[in-house]
Amino acid sequence: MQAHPLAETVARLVWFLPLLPLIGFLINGALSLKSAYVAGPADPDGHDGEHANHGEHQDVGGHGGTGHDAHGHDDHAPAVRHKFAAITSIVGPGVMVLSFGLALAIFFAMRGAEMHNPYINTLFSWMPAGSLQLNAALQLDALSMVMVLVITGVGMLIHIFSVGYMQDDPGYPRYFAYLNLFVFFMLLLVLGANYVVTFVGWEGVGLCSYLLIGFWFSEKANADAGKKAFIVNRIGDFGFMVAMFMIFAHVGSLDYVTIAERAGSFAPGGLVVTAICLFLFLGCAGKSAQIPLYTWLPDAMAGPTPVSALIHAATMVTAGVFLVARSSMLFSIAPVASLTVALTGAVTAIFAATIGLKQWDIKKVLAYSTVSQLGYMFVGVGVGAYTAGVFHLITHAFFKALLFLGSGSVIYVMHRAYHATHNHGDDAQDMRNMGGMKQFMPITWTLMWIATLAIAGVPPFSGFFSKDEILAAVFSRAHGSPLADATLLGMPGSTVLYLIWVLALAAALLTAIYMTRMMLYTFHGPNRTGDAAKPHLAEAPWVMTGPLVVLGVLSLAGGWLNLPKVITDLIPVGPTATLEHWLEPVVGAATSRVAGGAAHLSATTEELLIGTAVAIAIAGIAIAWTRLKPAALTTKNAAVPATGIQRVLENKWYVDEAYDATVVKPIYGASKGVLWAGVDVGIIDTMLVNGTAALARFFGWVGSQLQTGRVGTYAWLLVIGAVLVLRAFARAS
Amino acid sequence: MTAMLNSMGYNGWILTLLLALPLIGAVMLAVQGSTAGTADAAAKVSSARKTALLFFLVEAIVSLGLWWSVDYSSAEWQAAVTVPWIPAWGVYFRIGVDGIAVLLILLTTCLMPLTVLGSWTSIKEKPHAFYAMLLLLTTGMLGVFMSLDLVLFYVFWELMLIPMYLIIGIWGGQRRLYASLKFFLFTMLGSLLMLVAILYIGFKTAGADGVPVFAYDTLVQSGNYPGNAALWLFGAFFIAFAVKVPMWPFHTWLPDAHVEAPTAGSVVLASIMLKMGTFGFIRFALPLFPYAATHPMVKSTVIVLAVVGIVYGALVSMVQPDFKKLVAYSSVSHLGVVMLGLFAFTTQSVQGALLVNINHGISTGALFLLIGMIYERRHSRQIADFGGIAKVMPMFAVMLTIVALSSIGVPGTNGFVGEFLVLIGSFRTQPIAAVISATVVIFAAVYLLWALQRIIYNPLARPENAALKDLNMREVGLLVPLIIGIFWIGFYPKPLLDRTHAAATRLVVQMGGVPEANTTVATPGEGR
Amino acid sequence: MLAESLALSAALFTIGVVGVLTRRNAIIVFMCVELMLNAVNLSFVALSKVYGATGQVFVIFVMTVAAAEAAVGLAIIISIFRHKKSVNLQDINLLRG
Amino acid sequence: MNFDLSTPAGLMGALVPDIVLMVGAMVLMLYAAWRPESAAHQRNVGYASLVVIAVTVAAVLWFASRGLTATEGVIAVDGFRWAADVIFLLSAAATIAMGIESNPRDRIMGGESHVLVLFAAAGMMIMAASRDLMILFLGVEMMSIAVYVLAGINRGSIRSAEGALKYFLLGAFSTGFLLYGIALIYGATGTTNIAVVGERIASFALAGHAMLLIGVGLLLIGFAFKVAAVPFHMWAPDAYEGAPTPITAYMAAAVKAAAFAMFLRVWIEAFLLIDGAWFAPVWWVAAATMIVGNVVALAQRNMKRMLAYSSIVHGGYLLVAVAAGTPLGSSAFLFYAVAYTLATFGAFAVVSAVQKPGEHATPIADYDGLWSTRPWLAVGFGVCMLALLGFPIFGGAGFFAKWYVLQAALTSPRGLVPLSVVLVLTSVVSAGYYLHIVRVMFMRPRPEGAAEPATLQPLTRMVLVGSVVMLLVLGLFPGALAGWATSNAAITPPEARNPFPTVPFN
Repeated sequence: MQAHPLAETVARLVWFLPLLPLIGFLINGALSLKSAYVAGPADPDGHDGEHANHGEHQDVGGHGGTGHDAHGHDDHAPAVRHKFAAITSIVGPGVMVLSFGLALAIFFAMRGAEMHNPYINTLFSWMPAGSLQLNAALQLDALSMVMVLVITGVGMLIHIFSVGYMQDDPGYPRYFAYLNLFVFFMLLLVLGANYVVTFVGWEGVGLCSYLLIGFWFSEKANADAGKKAFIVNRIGDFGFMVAMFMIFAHVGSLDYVTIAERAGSFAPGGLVVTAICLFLFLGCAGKSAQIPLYTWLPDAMAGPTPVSALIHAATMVTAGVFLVARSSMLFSIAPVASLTVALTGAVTAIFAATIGLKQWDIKKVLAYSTVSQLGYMFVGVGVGAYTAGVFHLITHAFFKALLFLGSGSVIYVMHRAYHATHNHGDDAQDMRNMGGMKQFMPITWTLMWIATLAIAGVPPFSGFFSKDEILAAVFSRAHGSPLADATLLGMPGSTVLYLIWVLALAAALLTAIYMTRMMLYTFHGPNRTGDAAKPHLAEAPWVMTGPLVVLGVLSLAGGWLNLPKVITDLIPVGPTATLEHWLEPVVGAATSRVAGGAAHLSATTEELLIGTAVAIAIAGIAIAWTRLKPAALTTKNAAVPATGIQRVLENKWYVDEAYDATVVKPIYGASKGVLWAGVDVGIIDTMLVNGTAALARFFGWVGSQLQTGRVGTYAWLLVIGAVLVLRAFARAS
Repeated sequence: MTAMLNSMGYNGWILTLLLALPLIGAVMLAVQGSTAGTADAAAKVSSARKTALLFFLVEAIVSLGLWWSVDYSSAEWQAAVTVPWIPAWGVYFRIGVDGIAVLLILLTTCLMPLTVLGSWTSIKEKPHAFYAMLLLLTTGMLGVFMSLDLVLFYVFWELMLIPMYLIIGIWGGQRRLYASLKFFLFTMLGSLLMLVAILYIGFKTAGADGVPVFAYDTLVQSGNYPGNAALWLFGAFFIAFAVKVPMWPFHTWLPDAHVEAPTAGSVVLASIMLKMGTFGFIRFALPLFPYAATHPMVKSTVIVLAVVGIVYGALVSMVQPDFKKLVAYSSVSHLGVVMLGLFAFTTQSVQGALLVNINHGISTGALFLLIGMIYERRHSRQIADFGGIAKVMPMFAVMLTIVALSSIGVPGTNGFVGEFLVLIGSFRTQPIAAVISATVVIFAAVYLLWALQRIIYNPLARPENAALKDLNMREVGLLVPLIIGIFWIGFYPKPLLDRTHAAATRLVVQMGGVPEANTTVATPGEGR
Repeated sequence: MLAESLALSAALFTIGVVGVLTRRNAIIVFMCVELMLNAVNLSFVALSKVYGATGQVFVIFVMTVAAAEAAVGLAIIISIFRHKKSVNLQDINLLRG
Repeated sequence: MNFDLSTPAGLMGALVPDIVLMVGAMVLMLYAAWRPESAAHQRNVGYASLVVIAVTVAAVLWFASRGLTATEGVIAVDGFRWAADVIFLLSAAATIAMGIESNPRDRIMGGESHVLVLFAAAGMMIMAASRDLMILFLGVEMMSIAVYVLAGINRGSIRSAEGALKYFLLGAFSTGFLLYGIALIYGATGTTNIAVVGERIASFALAGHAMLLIGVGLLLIGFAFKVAAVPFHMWAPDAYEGAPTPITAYMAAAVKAAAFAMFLRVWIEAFLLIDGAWFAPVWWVAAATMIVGNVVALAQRNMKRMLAYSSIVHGGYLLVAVAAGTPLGSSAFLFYAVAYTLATFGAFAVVSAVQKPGEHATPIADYDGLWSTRPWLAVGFGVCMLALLGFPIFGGAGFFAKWYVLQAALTSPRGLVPLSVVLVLTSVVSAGYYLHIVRVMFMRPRPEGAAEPATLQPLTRMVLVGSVVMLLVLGLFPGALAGWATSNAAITPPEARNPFPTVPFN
């Protein structure tokens, strides 16, 4: 075969994309270890050299310093910059800048090149075992390119933001080490040329999120959150693995390209492919926090805010969506599975939105909104609108990153204020302690509003376009598509799709409401910080605000990436469906396969749909604006406990508690009580093993008792034996 | 490299040398010990450990040549030696290796120096005897991996027993007497039944002269035993090996032995001795009795036991208060994976099983070494006694985290590669078992991360922990090779897989499976 | 004639056995043993009527041996008596278990 | 044909080694009685006895090396006999060597103790040689009477006397059964010549003959008593515990070996054809012996009693070889006897070293932490224990001994696989007490104020070192011993009619 058009371009350096962050990780990791490690005495047991050397530790993990999100840390530790701060500040974001630059270069190379099939860059043979030939190979195509751009781009911004946000943290190099490592794995995930390389990234990002959530690990809560995230993700990964097993068993390969070629061998809608897709989706549900595996994401807010922005909003959590898009060749021939994906997404969207309504911790609000928005994306990819899903993924990356970073600088400011006034009682993240921040940080306020309108789906902000496209797709698929013909849980596909559509709209309404609520409580109304702290409130430094501005622009203009035809017909503002064309070679076939005979929506219908969506968004904002009274809000400490449904929502429908009671506790109890104490110690060890030994010893005792020492006994036994022997012989005669 | 080694006739003498060196070392230590009568304790310790380390290092270095000198694709035994021992009884000193054996031998030779370093300061009583025992043990273990004569194999098999018994019983913890005897009796019960079986087949294949035959190859070729006999014989071998593996429900000696043994003992036990069991299956039980091994009843039983072991071991280790016990039960789980892979009889699963063998050796060995390090500082293995020590022992925390991740099987570490191959291979023949076993990825994360959190994370509550010192240079140094191994196998397992492919394929074929050549699936759009 | 004498010797032998089992005095027990030996002698003698001299020779041997045994046995019993001032086998049970 | 046993001269010639020993013993007996008792005197007698043994051994070896044969007759002239003789004589030598040093401590000043060992040895040689039930009876009694006395030789100790009494009474009792058995066999076959008995069973088809079978049964009972097989073993622990330590070793090793030598010869030469009758009883007795012996040994807290039960157990293992009833069985016996004798004497040498002077008790607790005070003593004892356990390398020849017995069992035409399984399973039980000793010596701390065991005296040390080294060497290179055992296994009269029906492996 002739060389691939990209083979001779800069694209052959694609492996530098992940390599750069990896280098960053190694450097920063080395620095943080070097600063922390003090060699122990030669003989650890010997009681020599009692010199205490703990004070010298630079990063001893999460104690002291300015762990903004870490509640109740001690503030008396002087805010001293890490001795390697300078190097880290250059290396950490630096590698991201380079990586982003390379990504752009490759992107333009691709724009130039005429490519029909993805460019595979095989690094080395990884796991050769018989017919299973796994290569460490990277796959460059439209989809992975888009993801790379988002990851490196947004990632770069967030790295820069972190320089300011984490500046005083004793774990500064460690933080950037983890962050770089995360980017490395994330790029591996999206660039992988087969499921296993993707899986490496998949688990790797999970690992990094574990490390970063538990970054201030001296807080049990943080460590718990990290562990929870990893374990819940592992439940998903179990599904992912099983899916891989099945694919290999039936296709004989795990390379995307090969699978795409051989996907025809599956019976469309057949049991096997459906099972594969459902198992895959289990993995996605874990990674992308969908019902039933979403519970880890809100807890994940225990990590530093930039982490929440990068990992738990912009990139990692969207991996599930990416995976479905990546596996479109399979999902598109498994309608039932696709419907399941979409329905789960819709339900998650509405469910998370309800919880978002009553959260007070600003980050928790955003967390649930993220869950909800991810649900939206799954609705998109579920109904086979892969472009729409990815589109929403991108816009969401912009505005949700913006929201998180914005909230981050708010928290930062709040915290700075509390820190200056030695106030440890109050929670720097609780909206009830904020209020009226717009007067102190107008830039942030503006940018946050942009993001809010975007997420609420108000034109012309980016979110509007992506969300609308998804809704339109759902609506259009409801007739004549294979999905409509399939049945899920006894319901005809079309019914399910309409249901999904309704749920999605409802979710949109709630989204508008809780986002407005957040803005009101945070930025509007009177300030509740307390008079002592007030003078210390001011805009965050530019190293933090700068990235916000960039993201603001993106959230505002992101929609131009994929303007729907109906809009461009009305007002020719830009190119039509750019993204759709871009992704066409990757997901085009699958999309049309799912769309099947579904009639394309008429312009009027579409305009109607758009109208509804916008109306709902506006309505939501209006409701919140009119019904909520920031002025009436009291500070957290003064707040009265909520009651009724509000209480239920504040406690997130008690899902965590339910899981704990139905899954965690039973398994633990059974393992301890039944398996260990019962089977292992009780039956096997005590009864069988030691029992046998005891029995032997008992018989020994009996035997030695027979040895009475009296000749009479001995003679008797002798004679009895003799009789027995003689009987045996007599028998023989 | 290969050429250079061949020019030295390396393959001719290496195996014998590997067996002899430790013996010489043991004798030297015995002499040292009895002559150094009056020297003060410290001097004794240092002299003993230096000698031991020297011998182990030499052993490790000379053994490395096997990596290149052996032709892994050949069906012949490599570096083979045959010397008559008791010809009248058909017993010969027959040794030789294949890819599987070489990897395990290298694992052994490379791990032993680390165990010496791991005991560097912790063994203060009777150091000479201790290290002599370690050396004897090494000969025994290497012998098992090399022997191609069933009697020789049995002798080496038992040879391991006494040193380990003494190591646990003399230098062990509080309940060492119970643990050591339990270990001994479990193993002996199995091995004596195996002895009967060995004799039986030896005489069954005896020639006209009535001299029994114990040559491995001959027995494998002429291995046609009447159905029931085959089942009984396999049963005898099975118990011997299942106890060593250990398979559920023959595992209960393991937690006790591990917990009571000194660090070096635990490391050797977990990293190498447990491999004896699986190796026994690969080398002897399966090829000798293919009929029995592939008998549906037998196969399903083993698979079920393996799966039970996997899940059960994970669940039970989750609730262990003692870190060493936790790791011990996790071994039950991991070795269950190996057994599953072996009895799935596919190229991937068998190669994966062999890899898990090695991985478990590295990861669990490292875990025990780390436990030994904090035990030396804190004199406790109770997880509850720790917490937040990442603050005072950052290096320790990093090492423990890496090792734990490899044991969990996070991609990029060795643990993933092995488990993945086993499971994906097993799924092809044993889908249900594979799916159930795949839950190990969840449970492993649960028990290890939870333990990790309670040890190195969480608040640094206890004052005695706040005074802990971080690892010293020796400890870091002895961990580094293991860490390297973890990532090397994680990122580039190809060399190992290439070395086991031929042997694994042979086994699969013997078990009536289809051989799979290393054939790449053509990937269109390939960039070069 | 042969059958009767064999039966008699069997009877005597049994009596000897029963004696050994029932009596408690070392001397008497030993005498019962002697009785058994002589019972056997009786069968030898009886049988030698059929097969010739061998049996009778055997009897001579047995008597000799029995005498030697008696000598040793009595000596042992005496040495026990020295220690315990009793030859009741019920009292002689220091060694047991 | 070197000896014509029908002529007195030929008979004498064939008995030269035995006669040498007996004459020497008689002379020494006079010499012993000639001087008043004293430590020095008993030592001199002891050395003299060693000399006599040396001479006898020389004679035996000379005969053996000549590969002499004889006509059919009352005694056998074959390798088996010579091989067995060597074992008896060496154990006798070891016993005397240990006795010379331990007797003074036990206040046994009579030189006759050594002489009696010689007489017993003579009896054993007769037993191994006899090919006529009459001679056999003589040999048994000659040995037994001497050993009765030896058991009670420590006149100062009531325990010694008690043990002797029990041994004597029950021994005489069992002699009754043995003798009655001989009588009935004589009655059934009309001969006391073992070979002829065998021939007549074959030619007159006596397989189902009640009198014969009852006779064989009684004979079996007599033999089972001598080898201390369950349930005829009850005397053994008491007698062993009561006797002076060297004598215990002698009883455990030589007496048992002699009994088995005779057992095998009679069984193979005379009763191979009626194995249908005796196989089941022997099987059961063997199984019972292995099980009961091992299990009861677990309960022992006294070293000598523990070793007594262990010797019972090994009798059980050897019964398996008897049950095999093949040349492999008898060669297995020879090999086993050597290994077992070495291990036993090694063990008892240590016991006599650790035993507190003048004290009778030998509690296992005395061995606590022996390793920390007397490392090499502990190591030696450990080797003996592992040898008795049948452990390879560390246990030396013990492993191959057991291995050889298993060989015999598995190749036997009578299908002894189940019995072999019983054997190995009970061996696992035996690990329970053998390893307990190892553990006591190596893993327990030496209790404070525990008396330092006396340093080994030269002869005892020689016995200990000798047997341990032999064990280990034979454990690494058993080939020679195995060859010796095989070549001397065949218990065949001259003009060989092969008594073993060659049966293909089942």
